[in-house]
Amino acid sequence: MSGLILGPLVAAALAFTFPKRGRGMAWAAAGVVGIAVLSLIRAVLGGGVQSHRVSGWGAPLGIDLRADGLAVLLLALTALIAVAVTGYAAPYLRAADSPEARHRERYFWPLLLFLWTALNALFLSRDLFNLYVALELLGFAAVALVALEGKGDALRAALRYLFVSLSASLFYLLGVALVYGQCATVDLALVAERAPRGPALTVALALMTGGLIAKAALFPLHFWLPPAHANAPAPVSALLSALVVKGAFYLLLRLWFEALPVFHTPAAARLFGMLGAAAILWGSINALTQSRLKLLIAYSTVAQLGYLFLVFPLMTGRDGRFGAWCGGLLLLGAHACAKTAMFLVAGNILRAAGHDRIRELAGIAQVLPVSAFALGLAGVSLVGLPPSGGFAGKWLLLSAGLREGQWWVAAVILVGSLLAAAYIMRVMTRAFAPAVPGTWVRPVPPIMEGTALALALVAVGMGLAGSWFVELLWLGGPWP
Amino acid sequence: MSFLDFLSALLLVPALFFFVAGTVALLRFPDLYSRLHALTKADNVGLGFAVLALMLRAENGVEVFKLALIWGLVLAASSTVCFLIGQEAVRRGLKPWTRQSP
Amino acid sequence: MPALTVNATRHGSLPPAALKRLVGRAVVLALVWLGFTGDDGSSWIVGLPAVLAAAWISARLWPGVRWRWSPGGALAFAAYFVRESCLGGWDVARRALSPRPDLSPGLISHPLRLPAGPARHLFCGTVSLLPGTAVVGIAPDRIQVHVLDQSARVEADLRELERRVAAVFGITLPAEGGAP
Amino acid sequence: MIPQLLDGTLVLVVVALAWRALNDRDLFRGVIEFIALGLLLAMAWLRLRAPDLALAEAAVGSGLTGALILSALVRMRRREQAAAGQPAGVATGPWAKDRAKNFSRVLLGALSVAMLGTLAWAALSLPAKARGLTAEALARLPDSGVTNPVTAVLLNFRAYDTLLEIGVLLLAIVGVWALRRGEWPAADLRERPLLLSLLRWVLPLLAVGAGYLLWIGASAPGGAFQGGALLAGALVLALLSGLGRRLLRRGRLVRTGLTIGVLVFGVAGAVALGWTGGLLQYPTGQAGAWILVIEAAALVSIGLTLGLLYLGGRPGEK
Amino acid sequence: MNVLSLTLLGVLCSSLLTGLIIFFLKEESHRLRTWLNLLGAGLKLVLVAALLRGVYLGKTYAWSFEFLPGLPLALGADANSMLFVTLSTVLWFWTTLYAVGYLEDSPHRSRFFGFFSLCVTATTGIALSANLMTFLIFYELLTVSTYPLVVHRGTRKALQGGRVYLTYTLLGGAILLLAVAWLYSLAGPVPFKERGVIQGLMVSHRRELQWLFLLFMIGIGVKAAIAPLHGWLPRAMVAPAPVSSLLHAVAVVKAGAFGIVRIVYDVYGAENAAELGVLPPLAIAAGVTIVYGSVCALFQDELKKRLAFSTVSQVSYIVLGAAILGPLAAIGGLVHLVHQGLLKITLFFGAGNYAETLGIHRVSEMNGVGRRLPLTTAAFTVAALGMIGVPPLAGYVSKWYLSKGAVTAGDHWVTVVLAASSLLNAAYFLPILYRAWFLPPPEKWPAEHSFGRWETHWMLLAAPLVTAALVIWAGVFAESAFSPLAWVKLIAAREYGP
Amino acid sequence: MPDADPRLYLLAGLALFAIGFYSLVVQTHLLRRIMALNVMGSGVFLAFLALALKAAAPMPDPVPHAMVLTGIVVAVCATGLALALADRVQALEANEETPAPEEPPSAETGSEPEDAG
Repeated sequence: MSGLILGPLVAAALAFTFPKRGRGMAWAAAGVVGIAVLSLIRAVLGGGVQSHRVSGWGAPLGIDLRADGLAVLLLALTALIAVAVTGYAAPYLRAADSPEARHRERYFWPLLLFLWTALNALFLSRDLFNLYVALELLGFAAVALVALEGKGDALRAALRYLFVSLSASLFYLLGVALVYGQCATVDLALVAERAPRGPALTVALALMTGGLIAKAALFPLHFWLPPAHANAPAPVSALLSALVVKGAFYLLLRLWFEALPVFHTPAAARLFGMLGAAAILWGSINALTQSRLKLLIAYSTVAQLGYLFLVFPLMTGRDGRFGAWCGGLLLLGAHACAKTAMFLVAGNILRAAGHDRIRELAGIAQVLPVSAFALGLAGVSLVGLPPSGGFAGKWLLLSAGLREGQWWVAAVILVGSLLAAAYIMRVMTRAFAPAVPGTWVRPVPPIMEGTALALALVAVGMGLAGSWFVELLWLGGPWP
Repeated sequence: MSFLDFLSALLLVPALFFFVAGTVALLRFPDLYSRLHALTKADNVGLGFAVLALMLRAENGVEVFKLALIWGLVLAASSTVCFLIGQEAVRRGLKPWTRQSP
Repeated sequence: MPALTVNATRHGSLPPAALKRLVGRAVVLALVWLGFTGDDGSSWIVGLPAVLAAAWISARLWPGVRWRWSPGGALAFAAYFVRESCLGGWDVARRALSPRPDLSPGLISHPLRLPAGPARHLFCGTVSLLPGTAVVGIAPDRIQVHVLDQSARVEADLRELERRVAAVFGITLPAEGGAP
Repeated sequence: MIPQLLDGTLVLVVVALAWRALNDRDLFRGVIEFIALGLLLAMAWLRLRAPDLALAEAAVGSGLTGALILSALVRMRRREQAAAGQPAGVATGPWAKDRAKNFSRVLLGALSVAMLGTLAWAALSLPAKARGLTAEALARLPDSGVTNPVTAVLLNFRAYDTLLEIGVLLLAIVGVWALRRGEWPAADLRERPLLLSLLRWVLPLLAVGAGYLLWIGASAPGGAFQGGALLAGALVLALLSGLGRRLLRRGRLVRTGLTIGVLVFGVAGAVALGWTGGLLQYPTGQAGAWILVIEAAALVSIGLTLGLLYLGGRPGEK
Repeated sequence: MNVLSLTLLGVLCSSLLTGLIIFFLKEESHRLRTWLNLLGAGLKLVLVAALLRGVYLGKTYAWSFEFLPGLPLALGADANSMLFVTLSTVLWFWTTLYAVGYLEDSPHRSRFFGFFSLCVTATTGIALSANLMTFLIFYELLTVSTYPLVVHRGTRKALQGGRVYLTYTLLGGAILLLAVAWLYSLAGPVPFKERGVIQGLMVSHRRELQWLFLLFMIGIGVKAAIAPLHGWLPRAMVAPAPVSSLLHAVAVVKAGAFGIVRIVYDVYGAENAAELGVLPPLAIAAGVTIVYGSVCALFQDELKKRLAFSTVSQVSYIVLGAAILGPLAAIGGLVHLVHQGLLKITLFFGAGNYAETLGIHRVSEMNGVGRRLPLTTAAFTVAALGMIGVPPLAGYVSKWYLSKGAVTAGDHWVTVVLAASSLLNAAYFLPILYRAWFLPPPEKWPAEHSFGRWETHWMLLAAPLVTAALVIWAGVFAESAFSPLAWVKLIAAREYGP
Repeated sequence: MPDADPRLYLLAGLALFAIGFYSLVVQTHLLRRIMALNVMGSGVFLAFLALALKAAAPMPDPVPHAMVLTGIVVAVCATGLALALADRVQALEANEETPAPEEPPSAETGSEPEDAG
C-alpha cells in the first residue's frame, strides 16, 4: 500500500528536480505501482480486506488505510490508465520540437505523477481529513494539467475548474469539521459507529455531498467539465474523464455507504437518481449537438457519470443491492477505459488533422484505421453493446432496476444507450466517409494508435471478465 | 508584586503615552511626509519603553536577548520603510504640505 | 553602491579571505543562536546547520566589504542615539497633542560627507529616527530630508550626527563643503 | 464581562471586515482590508488558544497571501493601463446596473442567508462539550518524540497528512511554474541603499530565526511551518529588494531545495516501513530524531516554496 | 473442457481469428488474405460437418463460461442450431469466394474481410447460443460488425443507409435487451430448451409474459424485417453485393428469423405461446408482411431493391411457420430458413454479377443478359423459379408444408396469403426472366468488364452455380435422408413429439 | 482571561463561509473571487478551532489545530496557483489580439536557471 503513495510521490519530486528524466521517472513509478497493485490484488483476493495503520497509531488518533475490493479495483484501473497515458504522452508531447513542447513535457511528468499519487491516496485513505488533502492534491494537479495546454480557452477552463474545485473542497471540509464536532473522529468506520441521526450530521453530509457532486460534475454542477476536459491536452483529458471525476464519485460512495449509511434514505437516493437521469439525458443531448469531437466526448462524460449515480436509488432495496453496486462500478471501469481510448483517439485525430471539427473529419477509418477501430470499440462499450464492460455494467443495473421494480431506471438506461449510440454514430459516419484531400496533414506514431486500441479492447473485454470483477467487488462492500 | 514588577508597570506608562501620541499624530498630521515622522519616532520610543518593561519581567537572559533583538529589528525596519515610502512619494511627485498651501 | 558591482564569491575553491569572512559571520550568527536558546546544548543539532546556512546566505548577499569600527565611538553613539530618539518621540508627541499642530514642514537637501558604505547607511538609517527629520531620497552626494520644522537647527543636527557616525567607524570627515 | 465584550467585538469586526474586503468598490482597499482581516483572525486564533496557528496565520494567511494578492493586483492594474485604455472590465466588479444581475444577486443572497441559517442550526445542535481527541493525544504524547501536541499530531500521529501536504506545496510550485514565467520585482537597489543594508543584516537573522522556530516547535508553538513561513518572508523580502536573484541563481539547487521536503519525508517513510513495517512508523524511542530530520527538510522546502510563490512563476532571466 | 466443446469454440474461432488477423494485414497482401479467408471458411465447414454428425448421433456439445455471476455465456449444439449454423457456414464459404472475386482491386479490403469474418462469427454465435444472454450478445455483435460493411463504400448514400440500419437495429437491440433483462429478472438464466422454459411462470406472470413476447418480437422483428420494422432493409442495399447476400441470406435477416424461432420454440415453447394467445397476432403480422413485401417488390425497378422487398416478404414465411401451431407448419417455416437462404443468395450473386460485369443495376436494363451471361442467368432463373414456388424446387417444399400446416391448424386464411404471395412472386420475377432471355440485348452495356475465358470472373461464377445446384438438390431430394427437410423434421419431432 | 465562548466563533466562522460563498458567486473580478475563497477557508478554519476549544480540558484539542495548519498551507498554495492562472487569463483578456508576452516562451530553456546548474 505504501508503495502506491510513495512511489509516484517521490517520482514526481525527482521528475521535477531532473526535468530531463521525467519520462523515466514515470516509468519507474509505473513499475513500483504496478508491482504494488498486483500484490495488493493478490492479498485482497486471498486474505480479504487489507488495512494499514499509518505511523502505527490507528484511528481515531492516527490515519488508517484500507484496501477493499472497490479500492483495489480503482487502484488497478488508475494504474492501467496511467501507464497507458504514460506510453501515449511521450510521442504526443514531442509532436513538435518547439520551446512550448519542451516546456510542456518538462512539467507534464511531475504533474502526472502528482495526479497519480493523489488518486492512489484517495482510494486508500479512510480518513475524512486525509481525503481532503488528497482531494486538493488531485484538484491542483488536474487544474495545472489542463492549463498546460496554454491556449486561452484551456486557461479559462482551468481557472473555472479551479474555482469550482476549491470551493467544493471547502464545502467538503466544513462538513468534515461538523463531523468531527459530532463524532470526535474523522475515521470512516468510527464515524459509522458513532453517527447519530441529527441536524449536525445531516448538514455535514449535505455539505460534503454538495462539494463532491460538484467535483464529480453531476448535473447540474457539471458546467465546468466540458470546457476543461475538451481543452486540455488529449492525455490529460483522458485522465480527467477516466479517473479524476471518478475520485469524487468514489468518495461519495464511501460517505453514503460506509461512513453514514443511516442517511441513505429512499428520498435522498431518489434525488441522486433523478440528477443522474437528468445528467444522462442532458449530457447526451448536448453531445449530439457539439461540433468539436473533444467537446462531444466531454459531454459524453457528463452523461456517463449520470449512470453511476443510478447506483444510489438501486441500493435502497435488498434484492438489487449487490447487482447495482457491481453494475455501477463495472460501468465506471469500462467507461474509464473507453473514455481514455476515445480521448487518445481524439488526440490522434487532432494531431493528424490539426483540428477536431467533426464535420471536417471525413476518412478517419481510411487514414487512421487503428484509431477508428479503437473509437468504434470504445463506442461499443459506451453504448453498452455486448460483450463490452459497458454492457455488463448496464445489464447489472438494468436487472437491479427491474428486480427492484424501478422501471424508470431501466427506461433511462435504455434511452441513454440509444442517445449514446446516436452521438457515436455521428462520428463513426464521418469515419467511413472518403477522405477529403488536404485534411490529414501529419502522420501519427503507431504507439499512439496502439495505446488507444489497447484501452478500447480492455473496455470491451472487461465484460467478459465480469465475474472476476464481481468477486473482487464483493470483498468489503457495503453488505448488511 | 515585586519591585521589578512595579518598575515594569511604571515603564508601561510612557510606552502607552508614546503609542497614543504616535497614533494621534498619525491622524492629525497634514500629509504623508509628516505622518512618516509620527510612525518612525513616537511609536519607536513607545516600543522601546514597552520592551524595556518586558525585559524586566523576563525570566532569563535569553528572553532579554530576544526582546532586544526584536527592538533593534523594528527600529531598523521602520527607518527603512520610512525611507522607502518617502522615496516613493517623492518619485511620484507628491508635494509636501506647507503652511502656505491650503 | 560598490556592493552591487562586486560579484558574489564564485563557487569552487574559496579564497582564504572569503573563508575568513564566512567564519566571521558564522560566529556572529552563532552568538545570536546562543542568545535564542541559551544553555540548551542539544539545540545545536539544528543550530549549527541553521547558522551555517545563514552565514552562507549572508556571504552571498554581502560579499567582501571591509570596515572597521571603534568601540568607544559606538558606545558614545548609542548613548546619543537613545537620547535623541527620546527627544524625537517627545517632539512628535508635543506637536501632535498641541491644540494646533505646530508644523512648518518642508524638504531640504543635505550634502553628504560620509564615504559610501556602512557609515553612510547608518547615518541615513538614523536620521529618520531622530527629531524632526526623515530621509526621503538618497543621491550619491546628498540626501533629501523631510523636516517637520524648517529651521537652521536641522542642518546643525545633521552635521552633529554625521560626526558621531564618523566616530563610530573611525573616519575623519572632510572639511565643510568639501563633499566627495 | 470584558472578555465576552472583547470576543464579541472581535467577531463582529472580523465578519464586517470580511464583508467589506470582498465587496468594497475599491479593489485595492479591499485587498488591504483582506490583509487586516488576516491579522484579526490571528487574534481570533489566539483567543481560541491556538498560538501555533496565530503564528502561521499572521505569516502565511495574512502576510504571504496578502502579498501575493497585492502583487497580482499591481501586475493586473499595470497591464490594464497598458492595454488600450479600456475601462478595465476586470476591475469594475459586480456593480453593473443590470436588473437580471440584481435579481440573481438577491436570490443568491437569500440562498446564502438560508445556508448560513441551516449551518448555524446544525452547528448549534452539536454537543456543548465535545469529546475531541485531546485525551488520546496527550496519552500518546510521551511516545511521540516531541512535547508540543500540535507538532506531535502533525509529524507523528497524522504525519501522513503532512506528507501529502508537503506534496501539495511542491505541486503548487510545479503548477505555478508550469503556468507562467515569474517577474522579478524591478528593484533598483542603487536607489534603495537603506533597504539593501537592512536586508543584508536581516535575512541571515531570519534564517537563524527560522531554524530556531523549527527547534522550538518540538516543545512550544512553532515548527517547520512557522519556521518555513519566516524563511518565506525572508525570501519575499529578498525578492522584493532584488537580492533574490542572487540567491536563486542555480536552478538545480533551487529545485532540490523545493523537493527536499518531499524526498526526505518520503524516503523516511519508506525506511520506516522497512524498519518497523509501518508507513511513517518511527522506530521506538527515535521518533524525536526522525521528526527533526523530516522537519528540517520540510522547513527548507516550505520556505522556498512559499517564498517562490511570490514570484508568481518560474524564475527566468528576463 | 473436452474435445466436444473445443469443436464448438473451433467453429467460432475459425472465423474470428482469421478476421482478426486479416484486420492487420497490409492492403497489398492479396494472396495471403484470400488464402486465410478460404482457409477459415473451409475449416469451419469441416468442423461444422463434424458437429453435424455428432449431433445426429446424439452427442451433447456444451461449453459455458460465467462472465457475470449466474450469467453464463453458453454455447451448445442442438438440432435447431445445427440447421442455422450449417446453412450459414456453407453459404459463407461460397460468399467468401464470391466476395474475393467481387472486391478485386477495390480499396480497404483488409477492413472489409475483417468485418466480414466478424459478421459470420456473430452469426455462428447466434446459431450456437445455448441461452438467451449468449444469443443477445452475438445478436448485438452482428449489428456492430455489419455496420462497417454496409457503409463500406463510404458514399453519402452508403452512410445514410448505414445510419438508418444502425438506428433500426440499435433500437431493436435496446428493446430486446430490456426484454431479456426483464425475463431474467423473472425467470433467472434462460437456457434454450425444447418446449420452452417458462412453464413455472405461466400462471403467476401471464400478463408479463404477453408483454414480454411483444417486446421480443419487436426487438428481434427489426432484424427479421417484419413490417413495419423493415425500413432499413431496402436502404441497406447500397452495400456491395456479397454484403447484401450476407445480410439477406446468411446473417442479419436470418438471425432475426432464427431468433423468432428460438423465442417461440425454445424459450416460450410453442404450446405455451399458443396458450398465452400470442401466436395469432404474430401470424397476422407475418401474413401482412408477406403480402406487403411482395407488393412493394413489384414496383421496384432497381434490381437489388426488388430483391430486398422480396426478402421482406419471404422471411416472414419462416415467422409464419413459427406462429402457426403444429409440426407441419413448423417444418415449413424452418425449412424455409434454409431454402430462402439458398434462393436469395443465388439471386444476389446473380445481381452482383450483373452489376459487376455489365454495370446493370436496374431491371429495365436487363434486356438480353441471358445471352451475355448465360450461366449466371441460368442460376438466377433457377432461384427465381424456386422463389415463386415452382415444383420441385426448394421454395415449393416450404410452401407446401406451410399450407398443409395451416390447414391442419385451421388457419385457412394462410393458404390464401400463400397463394397470393406466390402470384405476386411470379409477377415480379417472371418479367425479369422474360427480359433476360427473350429480349434483345442493347448495343452497349452500361459498364462492361471483361474477365477472359469465362463470362465473368470465375469466382463470381462458381458461387451462384453452386448455390443454384443446392437449390435444386434441396427440392428434388427433399425426401432423402440428407436434406434440409429431413433435419427439420427431426426438430419438429422434438418440439411437438410425445 | 477565561476561554472564549466557542459558539460565538463557530457562528462567526459560518458567517465568513457564507459571505465568502456569496461573494465568490456574485463577484466577477478574479482577485475578489480568490479572496472570497480565502475568506471561505478562514471560516472553515474558525469553525474547526471553535470546535477544538469545546474539548478544552486541559487544553484545546490539538488534532483540529494540526488540521487547520495543514489547511492554511493548502489555502496559500491554492491562492498561489489561482493567482498565477488568473494572471495568465487576465493577460489574455487584456490584449486579446496580441499573444501574451510569454507565448511562445522563447529562449526559455536556454536561460532558465533550471539549466544553469
